Amino acid sequence: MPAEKTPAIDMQGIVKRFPGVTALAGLDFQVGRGEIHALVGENGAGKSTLMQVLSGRLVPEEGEVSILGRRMPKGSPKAAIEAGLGMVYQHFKLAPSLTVVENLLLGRQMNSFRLKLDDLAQKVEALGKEYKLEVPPHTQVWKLSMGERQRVEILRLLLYDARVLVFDEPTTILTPQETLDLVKALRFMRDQGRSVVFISHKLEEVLDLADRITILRQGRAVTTLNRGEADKESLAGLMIAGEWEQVSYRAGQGQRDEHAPLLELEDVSVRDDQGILRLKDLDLSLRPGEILGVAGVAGNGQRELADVCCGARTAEKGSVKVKGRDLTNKGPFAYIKAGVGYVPEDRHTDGSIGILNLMENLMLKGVLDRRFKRGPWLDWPAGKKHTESLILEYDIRPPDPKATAGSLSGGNLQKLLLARELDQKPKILVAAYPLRGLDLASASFVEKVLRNHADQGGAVLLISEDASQMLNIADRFVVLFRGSTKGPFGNGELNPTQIGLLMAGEELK
Amino acid sequence: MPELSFITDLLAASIQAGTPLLLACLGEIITERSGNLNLGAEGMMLVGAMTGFATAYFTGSPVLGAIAGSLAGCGMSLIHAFLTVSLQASQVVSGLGLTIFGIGLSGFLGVNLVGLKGPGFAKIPIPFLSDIPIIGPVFFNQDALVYVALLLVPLTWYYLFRSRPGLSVRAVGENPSAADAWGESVAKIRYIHVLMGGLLAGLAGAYLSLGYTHMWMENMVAGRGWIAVALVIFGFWHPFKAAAGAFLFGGVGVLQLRVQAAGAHIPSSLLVMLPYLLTVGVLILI
Amino acid sequence: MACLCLALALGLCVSAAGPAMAKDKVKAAWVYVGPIGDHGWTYAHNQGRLAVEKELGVETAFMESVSEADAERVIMNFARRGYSPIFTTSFGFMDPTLAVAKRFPNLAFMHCSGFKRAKNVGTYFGRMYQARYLTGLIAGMMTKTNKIGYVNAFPIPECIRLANAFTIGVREVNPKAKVHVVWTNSWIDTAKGKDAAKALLSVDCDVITQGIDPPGPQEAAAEAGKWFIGWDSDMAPMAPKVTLTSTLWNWKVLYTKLLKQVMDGTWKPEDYWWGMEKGLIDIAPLGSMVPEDVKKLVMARRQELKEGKFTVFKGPIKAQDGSVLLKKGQTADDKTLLSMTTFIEGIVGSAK
Amino acid sequence: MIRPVLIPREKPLPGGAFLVSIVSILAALLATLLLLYVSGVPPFKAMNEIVMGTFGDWYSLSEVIVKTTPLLICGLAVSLAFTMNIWNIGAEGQLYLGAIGASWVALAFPGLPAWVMIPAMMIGGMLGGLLWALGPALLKAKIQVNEIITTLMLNYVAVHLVEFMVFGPWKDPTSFGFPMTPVFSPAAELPALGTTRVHLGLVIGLALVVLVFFLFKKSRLGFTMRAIGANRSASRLSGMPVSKTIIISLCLSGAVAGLAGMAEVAGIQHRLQPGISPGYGYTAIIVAWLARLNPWAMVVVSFLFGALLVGGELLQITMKVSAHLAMLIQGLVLFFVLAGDFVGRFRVRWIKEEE
Repeated sequence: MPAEKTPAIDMQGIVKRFPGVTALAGLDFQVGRGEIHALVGENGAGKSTLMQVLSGRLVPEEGEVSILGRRMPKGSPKAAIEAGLGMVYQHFKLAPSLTVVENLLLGRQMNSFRLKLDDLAQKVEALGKEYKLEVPPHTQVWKLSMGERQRVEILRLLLYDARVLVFDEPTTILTPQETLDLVKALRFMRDQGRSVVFISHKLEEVLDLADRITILRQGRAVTTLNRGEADKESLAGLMIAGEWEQVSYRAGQGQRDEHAPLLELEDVSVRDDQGILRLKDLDLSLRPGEILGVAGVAGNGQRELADVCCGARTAEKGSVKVKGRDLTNKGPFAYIKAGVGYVPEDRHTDGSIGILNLMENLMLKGVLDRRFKRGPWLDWPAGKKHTESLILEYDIRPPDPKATAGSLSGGNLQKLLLARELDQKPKILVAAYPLRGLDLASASFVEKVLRNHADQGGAVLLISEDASQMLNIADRFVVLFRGSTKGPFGNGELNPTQIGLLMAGEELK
Repeated sequence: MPELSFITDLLAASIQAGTPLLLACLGEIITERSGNLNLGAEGMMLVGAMTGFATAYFTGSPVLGAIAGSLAGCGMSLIHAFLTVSLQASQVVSGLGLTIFGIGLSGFLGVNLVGLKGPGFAKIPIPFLSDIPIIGPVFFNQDALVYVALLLVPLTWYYLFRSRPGLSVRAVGENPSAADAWGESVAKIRYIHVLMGGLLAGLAGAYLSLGYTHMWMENMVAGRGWIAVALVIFGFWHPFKAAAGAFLFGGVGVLQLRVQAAGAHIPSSLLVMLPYLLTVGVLILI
Repeated sequence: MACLCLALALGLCVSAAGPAMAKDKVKAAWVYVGPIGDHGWTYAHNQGRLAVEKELGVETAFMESVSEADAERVIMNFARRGYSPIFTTSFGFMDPTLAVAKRFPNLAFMHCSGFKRAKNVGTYFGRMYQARYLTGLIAGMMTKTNKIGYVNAFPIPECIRLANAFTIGVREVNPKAKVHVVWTNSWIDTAKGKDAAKALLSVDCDVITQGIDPPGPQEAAAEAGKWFIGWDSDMAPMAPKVTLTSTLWNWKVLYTKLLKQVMDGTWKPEDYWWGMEKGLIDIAPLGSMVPEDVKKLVMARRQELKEGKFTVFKGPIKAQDGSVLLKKGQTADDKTLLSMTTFIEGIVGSAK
Repeated sequence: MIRPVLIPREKPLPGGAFLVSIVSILAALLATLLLLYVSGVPPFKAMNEIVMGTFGDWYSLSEVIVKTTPLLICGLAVSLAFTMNIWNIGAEGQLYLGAIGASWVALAFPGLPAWVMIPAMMIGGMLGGLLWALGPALLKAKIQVNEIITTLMLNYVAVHLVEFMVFGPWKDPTSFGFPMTPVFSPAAELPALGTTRVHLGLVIGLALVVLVFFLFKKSRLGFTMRAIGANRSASRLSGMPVSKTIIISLCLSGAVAGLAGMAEVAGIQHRLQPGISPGYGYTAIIVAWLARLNPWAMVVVSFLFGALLVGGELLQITMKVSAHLAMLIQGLVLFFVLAGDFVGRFRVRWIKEEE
């Protein structure tokens, strides 16, 4: 077979097992030259594992990988890169304290001992112009926005002329404008004969952009469809094996202005760990019975907002009141006592303790209140009983109180967090990206739980990057951009385009 | 002007006393910049001192001694590199083990070297430069290893911040998964720089037995390795600041002896605490 | 000649005690506080051990670098193996020695530098201050700047006494001279010892002596080209150009006597505080740079000390703060000497 | 070309970490035998000496236990901090300060009866150790000063502080000026077992084992410590008082180490003098780590280390092997266990690579 005819990516019979799970069960996957190929599937379908096998970072138990006709040795990222593969990961592979060009120099041939940054900076600027992906070359990466960081990653691939580019959920963190720029750049790359693979959850985007679509389910490729052969419904149908309950809420019903706010932020300014001002003079109030959505692209102060609402981060200025009481900078414990529950964005580093078991994780907050207290001791029998009932109620799997939290899947871990938080009977629940990475069944379960909480007189502050998903359940929403909010708006008050514009920092006419 | 000569002399002595700290500290900076913590400086220095002295004694060449001492430190750090990089063992525990092992090994092998008079580095005044008042005697009338240490400060800085391999080191230290993704070999880079750290710690030890004094005594490093590790934090992982710290601490140790020599009536057991208290004090301030 | 005598004595001894020894061979043990290679205190004791091992043919064993915390067990382990006598050569081993001795009444124990005796525990020490005094004479006459540096270890009575005796010697020949004392708070940190000597040189001391074990201070003196006086062994070979002399221990004479007593069965728990008169203490031959008149005076005093005609600590002696330590004509008794904690006039530095 | 790839184990190795530790220690001993052989010492005779000199009779065994006691207490002390990922390298200094605290009680109130004296000395010792840990604890909790460095530096200060006390204010007037305090009153001596030197400190140590076990298994504080140690961020968000717990754990650690100092002066020395610890605080770090912070395993490991130290000493007495050998073996044991740990955590798969 002549080299030009071989596929850009050819993966045959890939088997990859993890402890207790078969992530890839004999998967075949091909990507042609000069095409944009989308890879879709539920969480846990094996998309990320597949990409890691492709890049040589994971070693499969069985199967062969070829890139542009070259057969890859197993577990060699270097060989994959040399063959022309380039990956843009969801979590960028950048060293934040190094500058853009320094980062871009990594992994490149060492022609001289001395760092020659200026030559590269010129190249970076030229490429940036050509592809409309401009970044300041001598700026340290931690100062860049997420979109700019992604550009750095793409520029790296272009610099070494990667012929096959793989993107893992590239648009998740982008503003609509940035997304448009990226789409243009991707098309431009395809037109130059490069192959582009991208993983996405956003079906519209997939249908719009992809030449071909491969659907993964349970570690196998179900099918590959050509452009025009698929629509949203058929894709969703192929992705999901079982059935799930599509809950449709009559959102927007909770206009309950007559009640005093449960959570009130006044004029709050917060800095992040690097000392950058992330929230500026922000006002927000959350009323009983409502789900208040915070729309916006990640990195505009969401993390700081969630943290400051739970006392986990100090406000430089302004006040945070819970149920009318001023709790500014009182620390998480005061907020928990006052009835604030928190489902943090990062379930592994902030939400749970991987090496502790389910029971211990479910008791994390309980140790501080009376329920499990017996003098200085913990009441383990009570904890066990409690754990068993929560596992049942929230359908956490495996239903074993002794299983470690680290062994749970994303959806089950999220259920565990919700179980723990709601079990505290909070009035206010702060949930940061509670649906991120969940499969549809888990997501709808979580949505239901949040809605119930509001309907019973509680309040939810729902931070999400997916506006449509959020609008599905939020009563009101605000848009967060560069540390300030716009709104609140009632659900249905704005159309998606207007929301997108606000998220991009545009003014509404 | 007796006061001026007192100060010049104090500064020159501070440079000498700071040199072993500086060498070991530079090594540790290089190691830590690559994302590995090696607490075994004390052990590596001891083995370096013992090997360096033994080699110089039997060959008659202090230069060979310094090379052998460095290589011995390097060999010690290879144990650490293997355990922590290849086997991914706890860096803290491995470093402590290296210290204990080094104390034992150097004492065990060096037992017959104690009390021998060996060759060593002599002072080499640099023509013209050593005649400059104050600066001359302080910086330009020292032995070869002091010059090496002083030169290594800008070299280390250049290596880490202005060279291509240094870029890899910093990237691997800060975000190993990113560096790995772009084909930098994390394990290889860590190995090399742990070994470089051991090399410099060994040289620091050899300086103690070949330059600072010309003899080997068991346990002669006497805690200097630990101070060097502390100085890394003191110097924010930066060669120039670390050098300032090393000379400051060398200076305090030397100064307290001079305070005694001048006849101050302060209990000596309180004075000897000074460098340690100062370390803690400075850590609080920065 | 001396060798011959010794050999004869040895021969007699063996033939006399032969049958008894065949059954019950003498095994002697030493418990050292430092490493045998410290070039000082422990080194000197170990030289004594090696000498008696060779000359008396006794079986010996030792343990070096024993901390106070471990002393009792180490002594006990020797006792349980039937070692007798057991020499414990650090002040800190005093109570552990007594504790073990109590449980092994049939074994002989000798504790060096302490003051407690028991039925089977004797004590021994040497009047090193005599040699220190002699070296002081030399230093006092050799100094030009009238400043003499003394690198000392710990402010314990032994170290204070030696510095005082040294100063008595210095001031006898040179009342204007001062002795600057610096404590390193370590017996064996050689680099620190060198630093201390450099510190002393920087305040214009032109004769350096040391009371710590390893030769760090000597190196500093040699590098600076200043006179040096060694301690505990003849240090001249390491820096012959500057080393005027050294104080010497010759533990062999005492150990030989004690071991013979044990072999004969005549050993009693006595207190031995020997000096130059018995040859336990001496100074090394003076270097060629020492002028004849100095040599003459020192040798004369040495002779007087050997004959027991001279006392070092003899009034009038004033303390550092000017108070009277010894009135005119008064001599210090052993108890006063053993518990000396203040410096005398002429010393610059703190005795703490 | 064939190259290795590490794969984390799905299940712990059969027999668990403890077995790995034992095998590793045996491997280390094998290496030591080889070392002895190379340096001209008959290895099996040496081994025999060590075994007979440590387990051969009651006296030897009792001496091993004497050595075990401070190792055990200090090991428990550091484990209290290590559980929270706080590296307390300062057990040595805290032990010295504990000795100072206990000595102060014994010297200031010589007339107390034993039943008051001993508990008062225990409190004095704990306060001393606690005080020494408090500084690093506050610095760590409040301004994130690296505790490895502060605790380590304070070790040196503590040693010199003991020197200062016994050279100065507390010097025994009858000791001829030598650096030691007067002997404590008999009431201040920990009762010993028969004629051996095994003293009540062992009971204190074993009681602490049980206490530490219950602390971590059953108590709210222990749970909080484990949680914070495993994941500081999640624990903080759960409302756990992170700074406070850091301070508490380091202080507890210091107090327990101080207790070891008290046991040494009250059980062994009966007075304060320099050199009360030949590095127990440092060896304890190894002990704690080898025992995987498990208090029960700590009993076994500290006993084995006690035997190793006592046995190593005997080699010098009977076979004239350098005293440094004991240190060397400690280091080797540690290396082998670290390497053995790897076997417990990973599988190695060899991958064929076609170039």
